[in-house]
Amino acid sequence: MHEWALAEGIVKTAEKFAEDQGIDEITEVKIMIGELQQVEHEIIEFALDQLRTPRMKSAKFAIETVPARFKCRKCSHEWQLNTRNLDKETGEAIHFVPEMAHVYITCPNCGSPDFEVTEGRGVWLVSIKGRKKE
Amino acid sequence: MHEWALAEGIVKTAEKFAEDQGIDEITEVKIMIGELQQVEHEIIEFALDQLRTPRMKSAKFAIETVPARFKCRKCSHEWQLNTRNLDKETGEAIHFVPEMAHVYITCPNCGSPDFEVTEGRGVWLVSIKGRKKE
Amino acid sequence: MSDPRLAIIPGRFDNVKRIIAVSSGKGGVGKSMVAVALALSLRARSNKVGLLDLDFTSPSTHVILGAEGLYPEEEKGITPPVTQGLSYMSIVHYSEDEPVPLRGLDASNAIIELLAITRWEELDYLIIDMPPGIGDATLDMLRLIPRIEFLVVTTPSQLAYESVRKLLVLLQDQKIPIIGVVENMVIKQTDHIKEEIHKIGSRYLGAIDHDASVEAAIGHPEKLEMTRFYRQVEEIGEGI
Amino acid sequence: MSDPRLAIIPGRFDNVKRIIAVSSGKGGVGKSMVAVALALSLRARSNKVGLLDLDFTSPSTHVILGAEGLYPEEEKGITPPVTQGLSYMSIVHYSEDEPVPLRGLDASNAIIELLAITRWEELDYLIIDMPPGIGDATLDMLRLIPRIEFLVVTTPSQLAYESVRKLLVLLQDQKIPIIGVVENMVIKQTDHIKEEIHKIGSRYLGAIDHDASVEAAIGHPEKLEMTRFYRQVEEIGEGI
Ligand SMILES: Nc1ncnc2c1ncn2[C@@H]1O[C@H](COP(=O)(O)OP(=O)(O)O)[C@@H](O)[C@H]1O
Ligand SMILES: Nc1ncnc2c1ncn2[C@@H]1O[C@H](COP(=O)(O)OP(=O)(O)O)[C@@H](O)[C@H]1O
Ligand SMILES: [Mg+2]
Ligand SMILES: [Mg+2]
Ligand SMILES: [Mg+2]
Ligand SMILES: [Mg+2]
Ligand code: NI
Ligand code: NI
Ligand SMILES: [Zn+2]
Ligand SMILES: [Zn+2]
Repeated sequence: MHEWALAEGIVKTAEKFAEDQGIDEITEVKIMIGELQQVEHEIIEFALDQLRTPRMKSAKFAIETVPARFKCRKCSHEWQLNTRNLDKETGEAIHFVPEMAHVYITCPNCGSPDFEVTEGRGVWLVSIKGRKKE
Repeated sequence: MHEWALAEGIVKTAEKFAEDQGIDEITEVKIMIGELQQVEHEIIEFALDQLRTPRMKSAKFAIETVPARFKCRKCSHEWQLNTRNLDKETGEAIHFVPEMAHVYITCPNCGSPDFEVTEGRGVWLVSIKGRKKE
Repeated sequence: MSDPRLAIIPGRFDNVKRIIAVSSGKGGVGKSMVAVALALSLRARSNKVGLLDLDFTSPSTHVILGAEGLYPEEEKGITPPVTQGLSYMSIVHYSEDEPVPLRGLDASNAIIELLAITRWEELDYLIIDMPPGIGDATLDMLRLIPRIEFLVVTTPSQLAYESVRKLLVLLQDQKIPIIGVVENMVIKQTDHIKEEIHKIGSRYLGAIDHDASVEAAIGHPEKLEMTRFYRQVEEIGEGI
Repeated sequence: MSDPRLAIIPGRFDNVKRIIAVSSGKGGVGKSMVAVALALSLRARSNKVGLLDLDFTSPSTHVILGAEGLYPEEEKGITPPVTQGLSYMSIVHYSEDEPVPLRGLDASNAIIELLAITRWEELDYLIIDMPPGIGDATLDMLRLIPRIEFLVVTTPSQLAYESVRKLLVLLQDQKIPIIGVVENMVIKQTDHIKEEIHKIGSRYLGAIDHDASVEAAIGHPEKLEMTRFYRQVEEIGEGI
């Protein structure tokens, strides 16, 4: 479960943001998970739950999965990828290092490995909501 | 006047776009010039005027200069640059190859050359307007 | 928003008969030395030759050529300065001898800018000295220069060949013309690399001996032309 | 939107006493050979040592180590597999022997991902094998790893030193600790490079002879440990 490491990043970033902004209680943390990396909602949610700081003890983690979209730099073709169709080894490599997509995937139109992952890469902190004590 | 080369790119791109979209007469071409590269309005306008294709013979070239903005990748500091303050040689190098900014300019906060030009780089075709003959 | 530079790049090579990227998966195998010697020797046989250094963060060809203080002329774009009879473009025309700390994104942008504004005269050959590895410069050549051909340099070392093999596989997969592979800095001739090259279906262009006299010729093209190294590159150049 | 990986990277090195990037402006000067020999020799003197290969488009350390089929374990992140007593991370754990065509932007993203998820155990030294040039990997080390130190490799060649000089100037300007410069593949000892290094105020760590026996030791660490090359690197390692 390397998702734990990513969850640590989210908790740490949210905590720091709250501190900087003087937020005493975090009520919601919005997170985007890129589908390319095939991180399961449940696993990341479990990790986040375990890693809660006092400031976020009642926070809701709103997790959204964003489909993986690609755009070829050579022929401009755009496509979407169903990561379920990747073979196991490839899927695993991309699970740990999404850029391995350039090793195993090519543009379905022109065959180039030179494409951009326009959406659906990585794990991002989108926003946090919270309150200040008066 | 290497601006001529950039103007060629604009005319060629506008022409191709019009052709693809079936536009018979181009009425306006909107262009953005990044201040970093210190390209003069008048020079680029002159070149564009000389390079007009029949399809754009009465087109207006709307040119906007966008100030150069930077963001440091190391310390996140953001700043704006008055390119008039660059010494002549440095200004010239950046005039031809804007990335030479990383050779001659560093972050005013932390001294790093590792910054992003967030705005005001290069010459871009923003949009074109036109009509189709009936 | 659309980048107007991309539309004009292909046309910039209309006057150029052949465009040859001297490349390698590996650094330090002699790409720059081979690129310069190849350019000079093709020029010596009455060809019109250009040389373009795309190794922006570690440019070398200007050191080999002993070329200093060159500056392109500005005329409906920029015209490469001429040195040793070569039309010569390098980022050092603008960076002088300062460090050039560029991320790939910026190096790619700078490559696109140079390709878009440089007006090559009529050329029989444009030789491109590439950076090592399979990064932005290589990928940009594959997408931007339709007629590009690769001349790949390796050494006899297993370490070099392992990286070169990966480059060859990539180029083959992408159906990019590979002129062949040069084995440089050979100390004791064996058929090992030749066999490996043939095994993956590429062409072995020949071996170039390790030549200790090369070092003293750096910065002095007239000396370089007297070396065995130069003669061997010249011979390979005849076969391409 | 904020990249949560950046917040955890510094903490990933809390257990690591020294972080040493083996670097050079130039390719093919022996960075990877030196990095591996340095890591092995520090390990042999009872240090806990990690080795991280950041030359993603042309990785070499796995070839030198003869390490194949290694795979990190997944446990609150990933744990580097151990080979030859070294905690060892390389992109080849995931790319196997396929070409890795990565633009700098993607290489940088992959570096950030690896740094964020890799949990190094307690280490006395983490040795990082860097790609050549001054690109994404180097700039990422400067911005992400607060305690990084550079060990710079050159050869006696003017061509290598010219690129190395630029790297040294950049590191000095950025106030990054430079352990010093190693002169590798020396055939005939001269003081030329030493003097140049001293001139720009850096430390000359020593010369390593060109050693023809090194090639046969690639892939066989037990053979590598018997070479003069290894002993010379070991000695330099004692002085850092
Ligand atoms: N055939 C050769 N004999 C001896 N030295 C060589 C030979 N070819 C290249 N060199 C030297 O090897 C080093 C690397 O060459 P270079 O052309 O800079 O490689 P690259 O461009 O692949 O990094 C330089 O010091 C160069 O002088
Ligand atoms: N001291 C040395 N003597 C002989 N060959 C060497 C020596 N150091 C490195 N080499 C060889 O030089 C080549 C480049 O070494 P490598 O470590 O891959 O360089 P880099 O990582 O800088 O690209 C390899 O073939 C390697 O075996
Ligand atoms: Mg496989
Ligand atoms: Mg100057
Ligand atoms: Mg070179
Ligand atoms: Mg290496
Ligand atoms: Ni996982
Ligand atoms: Ni100009
Ligand atoms: Zn495509
Ligand atoms: Zn800064």
